[in-house]
Amino acid sequence: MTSESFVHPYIPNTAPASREAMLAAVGAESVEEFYADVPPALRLNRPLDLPAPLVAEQDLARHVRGILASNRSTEERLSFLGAGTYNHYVPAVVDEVIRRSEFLTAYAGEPYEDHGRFQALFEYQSLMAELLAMDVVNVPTYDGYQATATGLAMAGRLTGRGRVLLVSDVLPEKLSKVRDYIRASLEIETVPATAGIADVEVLRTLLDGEVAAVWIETPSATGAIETGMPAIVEAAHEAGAIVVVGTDPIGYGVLTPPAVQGADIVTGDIQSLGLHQWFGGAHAGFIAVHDDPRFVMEMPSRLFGLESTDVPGEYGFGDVAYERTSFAQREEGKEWVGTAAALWGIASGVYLSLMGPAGMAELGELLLARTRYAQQALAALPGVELGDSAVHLREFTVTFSGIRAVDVITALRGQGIEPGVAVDDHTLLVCVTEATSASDIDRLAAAIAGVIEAPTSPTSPLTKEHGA
Amino acid sequence: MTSESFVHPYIPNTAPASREAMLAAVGAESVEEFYADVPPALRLNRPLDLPAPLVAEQDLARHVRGILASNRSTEERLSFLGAGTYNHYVPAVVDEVIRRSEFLTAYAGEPYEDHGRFQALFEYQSLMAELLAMDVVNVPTYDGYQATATGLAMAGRLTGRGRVLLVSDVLPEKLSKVRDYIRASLEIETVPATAGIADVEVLRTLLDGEVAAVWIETPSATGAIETGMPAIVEAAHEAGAIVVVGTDPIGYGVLTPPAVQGADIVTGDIQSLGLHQWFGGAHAGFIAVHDDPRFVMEMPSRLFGLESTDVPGEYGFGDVAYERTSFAQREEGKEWVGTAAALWGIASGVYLSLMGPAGMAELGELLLARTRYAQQALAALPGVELGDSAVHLREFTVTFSGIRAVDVITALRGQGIEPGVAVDDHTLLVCVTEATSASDIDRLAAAIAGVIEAPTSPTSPLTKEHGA
Amino acid sequence: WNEPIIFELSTPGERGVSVPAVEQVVRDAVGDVVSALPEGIRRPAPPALPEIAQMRVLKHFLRLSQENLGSDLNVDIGQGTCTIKYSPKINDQLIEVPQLRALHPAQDPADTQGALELIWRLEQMMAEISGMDAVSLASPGGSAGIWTNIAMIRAFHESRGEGDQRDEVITTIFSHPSNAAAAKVAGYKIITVYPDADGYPDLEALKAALSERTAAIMVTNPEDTGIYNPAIREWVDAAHNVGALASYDQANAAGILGITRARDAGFDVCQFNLHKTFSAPHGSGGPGAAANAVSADLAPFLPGPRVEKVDGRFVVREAGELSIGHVAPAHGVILHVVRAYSWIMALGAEGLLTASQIAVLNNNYLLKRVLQIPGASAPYASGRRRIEQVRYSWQELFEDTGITSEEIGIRMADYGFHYWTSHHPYVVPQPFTLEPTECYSKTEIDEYVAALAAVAREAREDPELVRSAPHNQTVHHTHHDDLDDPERWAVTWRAYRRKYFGEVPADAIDRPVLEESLAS
Amino acid sequence: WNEPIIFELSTPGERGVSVPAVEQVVRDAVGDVVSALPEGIRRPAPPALPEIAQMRVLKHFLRLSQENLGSDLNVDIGQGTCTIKYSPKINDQLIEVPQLRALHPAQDPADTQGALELIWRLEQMMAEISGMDAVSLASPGGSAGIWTNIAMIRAFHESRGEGDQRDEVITTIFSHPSNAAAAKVAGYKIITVYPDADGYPDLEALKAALSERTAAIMVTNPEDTGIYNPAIREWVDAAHNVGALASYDQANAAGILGITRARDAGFDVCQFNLHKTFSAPHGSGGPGAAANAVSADLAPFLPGPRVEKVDGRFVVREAGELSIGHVAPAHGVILHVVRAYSWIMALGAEGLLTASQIAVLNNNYLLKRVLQIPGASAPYASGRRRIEQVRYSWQELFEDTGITSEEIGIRMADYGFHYWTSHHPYVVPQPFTLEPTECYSKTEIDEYVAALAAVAREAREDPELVRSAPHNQTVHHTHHDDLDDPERWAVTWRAYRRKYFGEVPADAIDRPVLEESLAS
Repeated sequence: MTSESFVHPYIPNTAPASREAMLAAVGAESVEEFYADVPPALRLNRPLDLPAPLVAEQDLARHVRGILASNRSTEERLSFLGAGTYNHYVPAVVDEVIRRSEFLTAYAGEPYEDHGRFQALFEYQSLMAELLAMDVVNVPTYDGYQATATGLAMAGRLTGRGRVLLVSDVLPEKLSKVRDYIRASLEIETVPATAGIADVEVLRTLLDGEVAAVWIETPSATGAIETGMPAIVEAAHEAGAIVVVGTDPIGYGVLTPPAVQGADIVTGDIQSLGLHQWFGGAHAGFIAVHDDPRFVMEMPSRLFGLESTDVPGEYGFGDVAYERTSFAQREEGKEWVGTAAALWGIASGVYLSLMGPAGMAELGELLLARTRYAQQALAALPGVELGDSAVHLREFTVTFSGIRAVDVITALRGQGIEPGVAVDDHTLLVCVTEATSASDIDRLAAAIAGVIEAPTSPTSPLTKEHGA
Repeated sequence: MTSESFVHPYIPNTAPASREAMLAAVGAESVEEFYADVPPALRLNRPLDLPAPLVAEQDLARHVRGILASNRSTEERLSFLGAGTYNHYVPAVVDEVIRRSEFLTAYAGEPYEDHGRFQALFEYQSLMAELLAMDVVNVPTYDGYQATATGLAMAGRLTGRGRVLLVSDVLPEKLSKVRDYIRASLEIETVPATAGIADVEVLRTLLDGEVAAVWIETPSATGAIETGMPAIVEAAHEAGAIVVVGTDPIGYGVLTPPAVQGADIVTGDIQSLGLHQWFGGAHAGFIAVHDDPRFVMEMPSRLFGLESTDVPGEYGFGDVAYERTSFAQREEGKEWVGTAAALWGIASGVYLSLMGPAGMAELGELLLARTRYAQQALAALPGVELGDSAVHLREFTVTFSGIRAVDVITALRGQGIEPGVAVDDHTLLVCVTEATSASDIDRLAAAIAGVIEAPTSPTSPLTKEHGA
Repeated sequence: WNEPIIFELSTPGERGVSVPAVEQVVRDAVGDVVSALPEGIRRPAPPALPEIAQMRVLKHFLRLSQENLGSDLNVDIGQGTCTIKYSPKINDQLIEVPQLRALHPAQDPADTQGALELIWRLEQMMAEISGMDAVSLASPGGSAGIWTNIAMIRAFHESRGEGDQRDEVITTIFSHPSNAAAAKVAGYKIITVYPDADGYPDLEALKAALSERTAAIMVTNPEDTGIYNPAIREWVDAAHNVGALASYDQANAAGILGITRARDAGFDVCQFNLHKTFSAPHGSGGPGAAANAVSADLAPFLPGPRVEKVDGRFVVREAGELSIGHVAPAHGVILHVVRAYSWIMALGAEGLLTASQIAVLNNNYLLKRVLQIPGASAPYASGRRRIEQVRYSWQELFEDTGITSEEIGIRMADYGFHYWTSHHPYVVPQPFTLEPTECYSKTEIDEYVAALAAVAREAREDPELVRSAPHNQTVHHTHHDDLDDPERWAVTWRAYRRKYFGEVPADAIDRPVLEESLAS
Repeated sequence: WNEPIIFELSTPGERGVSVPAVEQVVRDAVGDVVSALPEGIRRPAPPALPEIAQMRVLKHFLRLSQENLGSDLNVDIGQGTCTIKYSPKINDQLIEVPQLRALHPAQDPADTQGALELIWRLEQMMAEISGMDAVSLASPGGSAGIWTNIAMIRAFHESRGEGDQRDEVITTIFSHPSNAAAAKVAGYKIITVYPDADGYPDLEALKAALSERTAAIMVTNPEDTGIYNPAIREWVDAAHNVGALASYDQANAAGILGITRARDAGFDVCQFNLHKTFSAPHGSGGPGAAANAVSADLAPFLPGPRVEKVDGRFVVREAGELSIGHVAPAHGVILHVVRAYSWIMALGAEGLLTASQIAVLNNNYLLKRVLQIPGASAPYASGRRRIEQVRYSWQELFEDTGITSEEIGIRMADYGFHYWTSHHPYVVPQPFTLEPTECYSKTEIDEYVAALAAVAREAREDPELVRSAPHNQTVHHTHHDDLDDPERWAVTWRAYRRKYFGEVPADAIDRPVLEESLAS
């Protein structure tokens, strides 16, 4: 037992009198008795080798803040970084709601004492459902990686087939996760994109009775919007394959949602909808399906549903089809479910409630317009070409003919600009959001122009032709 | 009327349909009708000349954060600044409680729906009462300036006399406020302090039947603790004068509170008890008296009291002796009362609840010890003397024999240190708290030593003698 | 919850937060400083604060918070005269940065340029909004701002040698009581003008009261009735005619921003409440903040310190000799300065005007709806429009049922609403004052009126139900008698334990009695 | 409150937040991008989201929050197996800075040194706490961490050519179900070992199940019964003897930190839950975070990216060829990394040990008290001590009264407490699981037990009162039948409006049916 004098604010019963009273009540000489089942050979019997503690809160705060102070955030840098984590504005009300103790520290209360949590998550599901034009949305899973992996696994279970045809560019990290997650039952084959989007002709040649799912990413890893979805859906369905879409819902104020274009399972990440960047640590995944019990019963996540109560007109909430889950069925349940990302679902619900139809429509237009503006501004530079001719939302690639992408990045970092993510030697993935204004984009273009000019001849810039 | 298209998130009824429906309901053509009583000659009839608005929250946030980014806080500087605003640590729980919407946006609700606010402020009063060893403490007034001014005004009303004898060093800004506030009825005469504390002998010679109050500041403006209070009290009471103390309660975990030494009215500021520095903008004042109705009935502030309810054993709360106040009596009430600083009272209540007896005792000892340590460290420097020989808590002065205080300040600011406040040409007021560690104090001493050496001879420091 | 008093949660030995230990190097240098304290200065035992672990302290105050109705959770229309607006959450977040929170007023101004700039900018804005020449943001509340007004007026007259001569201040009964009370503290005799039969401020009564002894008129406009004084210019002129100053309490300005300005009506000085009209939150009753705006003649009397812009940098200057000095520490309530600035910037000129117009539209809509409730009336200015609020009366309902306005207000709490009951002086019988501001939607106003109508109906059909309210609040009907009896009032837990249980605190002392001087 | 569903608050034309307009320079350059969208890509009408002004949105969600019981407001002893600790508020404040919130994982590592350092430091700490050689913090939840465990195990065996041979995983019935479920997704057959008569994991049963087909044992210890497997070393050795790996679900580690370590018992891999054992808040059900700790043999299989310290700087490396790859975006849930780091730093080695000891003391005290309630029992290991929790049974009370454990749990809510009712599989009849952790005081434990005892008494004296609960909650007894019937379940508002009111959304579509493939 540690010393009697160790009294800690987090541990009430370190108060010596309380400790003694409890030991007396249970008739134990010391806490050691409670560890009778831990064999002596397994006992550590020495203090853990950890840094000296900072018990006074002010010392702890100074220490941690001191470490964090060495970070320079995207508020201090002009950032065009995306690639799965996006710098969208988070309204203050969103943060206000999710930092409430009642939501932040709740967990698995019953529908009675946790009515508010159930309703908030039901509302999240419902708001997402409107954005996606689908009737069933889950309580969030971990992230868009997990959501798409599960969407494909659902397709595998629904069809009993073993092939997945991936027709879009996907983030390598996402592909890594998805592939490893589903490889016990499904093999992913890649159908290379052409001009940024799916090659439907090639797809048709690969479809057969063993294809469980066609996997579309839109916007793709390069920000390209899949404009051929109806044809893909038709071909897939003809082969009995399920169309699984991975997406970011940020554009659906102006863009037609996949469900309306025929997609069967729509998955993705909601970090864009009210979550800060958090170093890539605040993601949540959604899985949306039509209200078809065959699909619903394959979802592993919890689903909160509206129900009646003893009082007419009153809304109650509870778990829909709980017996699907691994909580109930262990390995016989659908995949597995655990503590995932409910708080981020509440955040996105607040976000969509604030944005409303007009906000989402205006934001979608702003993103489309600025993306196009940035494409034009960069493509106008000598030695810079757009990666493809697709319609892009938020992200796009440019290729440099005379310089390496990493050199552009290094040079611009020296000016406080993060110009984007290098996807290969000469290709840069650039992201614009509502946080990057037209003048920010102009600054980016000017800075890249400076880099391009430097290594050749600073007085005679190259001339070039480029398409609009 | 402004344009129909001006829809603002803060103003729900800018929604055109709502606006029209309401105009129709009241039978008005336009909002102009409601201003019929405002004469045309007084109408502005042009837009206010204000900066272009930033309606999108993200634009506003970027703008304001941009301005604030030019500040460098005391987290980035090593600060020994006090002089009325102190850098004490504020536990996270304090901020958590006072930023709750329920407290932050409440106002003047009734004891029923605002039971929690009444109880929290009753508890603040009660916790302060223990710290001060007095039975009556008010809902906070604006700040310590106002509290002491009112304390003296109460003494004037209680005695019907016109003289106030100030026996301590007081902050010039505070004296300015107090003097102007009470000068319609009370004149302040200063009895110069000796060795930092009251000169009781001189005081005795000045006391007579016209003295309403003897005003003691402890810790004084230089941080000196008044050790002669019993003698002052005895002399004052003998003359029928009331002893009014202005104080900072931070030390009363280890120091005897003024009431126990005989003070009649104890006033002061609670910024030290759980409030951040906030550029000097987060102060609140307390006025404490014994439970003597003559004193209580002279208090202008609200007093929340505990009362019974229809349910035996249940606590209710309400305003004690409300009819005293200017709310009730206008100019016949006691001075005046308005929206002052209730939230800061709640903050201090949380602070004292967290600190408890042990925390306040340990903090008091830490402050005393570090103050003494800093005195020793600075007085050890050549050409530096302590301002006086009194016992000091948190603040003390040093005098420089060969250099101006402002030059020390300028030089140390260049090193990221705020060494204190210049109180005259050669005197510096230095403040240490739990935020300034021993090594911080060492750094201060070394930096001052460097300045002292520089103007004379960098290779041959002056030798000096000084008392402990 | 039935949450205990914090002292009841104490368990000996528990700690809520830890304090750093005295460093060994310090202890070695200074020894035992506590034992070394002079005789009588060392407290014999620590104060009898409770001992509670951190989570339980947090839980206690979170539970208390839930027993409270902030305007964020309520439809706070009933807080008439108080201008309960939406305090945007972004503004709270903007201030919650070390760059403000951990700023000290004595720091190098080079390190506080951002704070000084925001003060300067808001002063410029308030000058434009008021039409005045100079502004101070130093006053830490609305009534504090009124005090600053009268302190400046007093200094002004004294500077002209008229300090002794001018010893009267005139106000109106529907102006905020702090105007009368603050002027009284400043040494003035108070003359209160009552309205004419129509509820309008009585110009003839004013003229009768004015004289060379008048230091100032101090009026609110629109008054707490929501009536704008159409002769306000004549009031100011009449005051000026006798050499008096005119002070404008702009606490009720929420309906007239961008419509009409204090200086345009001739006022010499005015104050706005940043925590009402400019959206800063009310904080359970403060902190507040005021902007004092004055004409050029009064500018030298403004409190210090002053922020000035010199060559693009912001500098702090002590106020000049004529200044009334400091009215509070430092520069005033910087938190509210930033909030008010941010609110104005979010709206702009068109937005401020729209906010005023919608506040007035909401109020007149509410007036229409309330007057449809049998038993409710709006005395004065009958059939006319109001600005941003109305003082109503339940006199008719009271005569019919015996139910008072206060009882109705308490019963409203059972519907999740309330109105506050302090409407001193009770010139309007059975009063209640409603102010919807621009921040509540038509739906919310309708909800509020529906509850009012329901309670009025209950008063007629089941008066005991109303009289015995509240029925579903945290606490039950309280016994206010306890609070006015010195033998029974208990302002603190220790007083309660002493009076009701005879527990004498360890640090209780016998106080020397001052009978002689107090008897006078 | 009886707060409406958010869609019911919509008023056409209201706005909750404004979006910046497209700059004129952009519009001039790109034209109307929306109209220019290709055929079929432009959404015909905006989504049918509600239109609500900002304050009303805020109010809605604040009211919902108040209809919720976070552990900050509750005595959350009833959330057994979930380790509800105090999540210190300072830790929440430490993360709420732009230096974390606005950090992007692809930034120049020179700009993210602070974040990388905290990851690195916590990995070091978790290595010491587990005794393991390498740690990854990438897994975004406890079950996700279990998945990472089995994914690494699978990769390990594949790397040795035994991937096909080893197709079975063994777990115990009182281990968390995600161990079985995740292994199943990874392609394994699951063998579940039941306890012996005394409730201890049955070593003989394990040995019977082990073979060269076994890939791993995946066990929790102590199990959800609070019983520590005294033969855990023998379990691990037995697994190793057949070439299988041993995976330790440390979800129940809150009573053994500093007492015994995973590696000391021979385990190859384990995971801790940062949101339980290390105090990060549960967030209404996530985000969570796990620390996966492994032996040197398994280190090459850890997910990427990896943070390494090189010459005093922190660098990010992609994981090597053997790695299972990425299990989530970037570095995992940095918020919880900082919180867990801060919590450990606030306690230190002595504090962690004390936290474990007090958690165990609290639990055994609670056990003593609960067993004094007639009708309550603690099956298994009778008369012995438990570690940090106990799975109890109301079987005796049920037999006496017909009242189920679920009914008692719901009635507890009327006392301001609850316990959760998911204790699949129902091996223990009428189960309830209590875990007091180190964060509740004796007084709070006593309050909880008193409520339990009161409800048990009610079950005997007034069973209908219990059966018809809840009686004073936000919502009344709900009809769970709705939720299991595809014709009646309503997972979204649009589904509800469609099913119950026949409202077909404007953007509803007829979905092509996939009968052929789905029929299979």
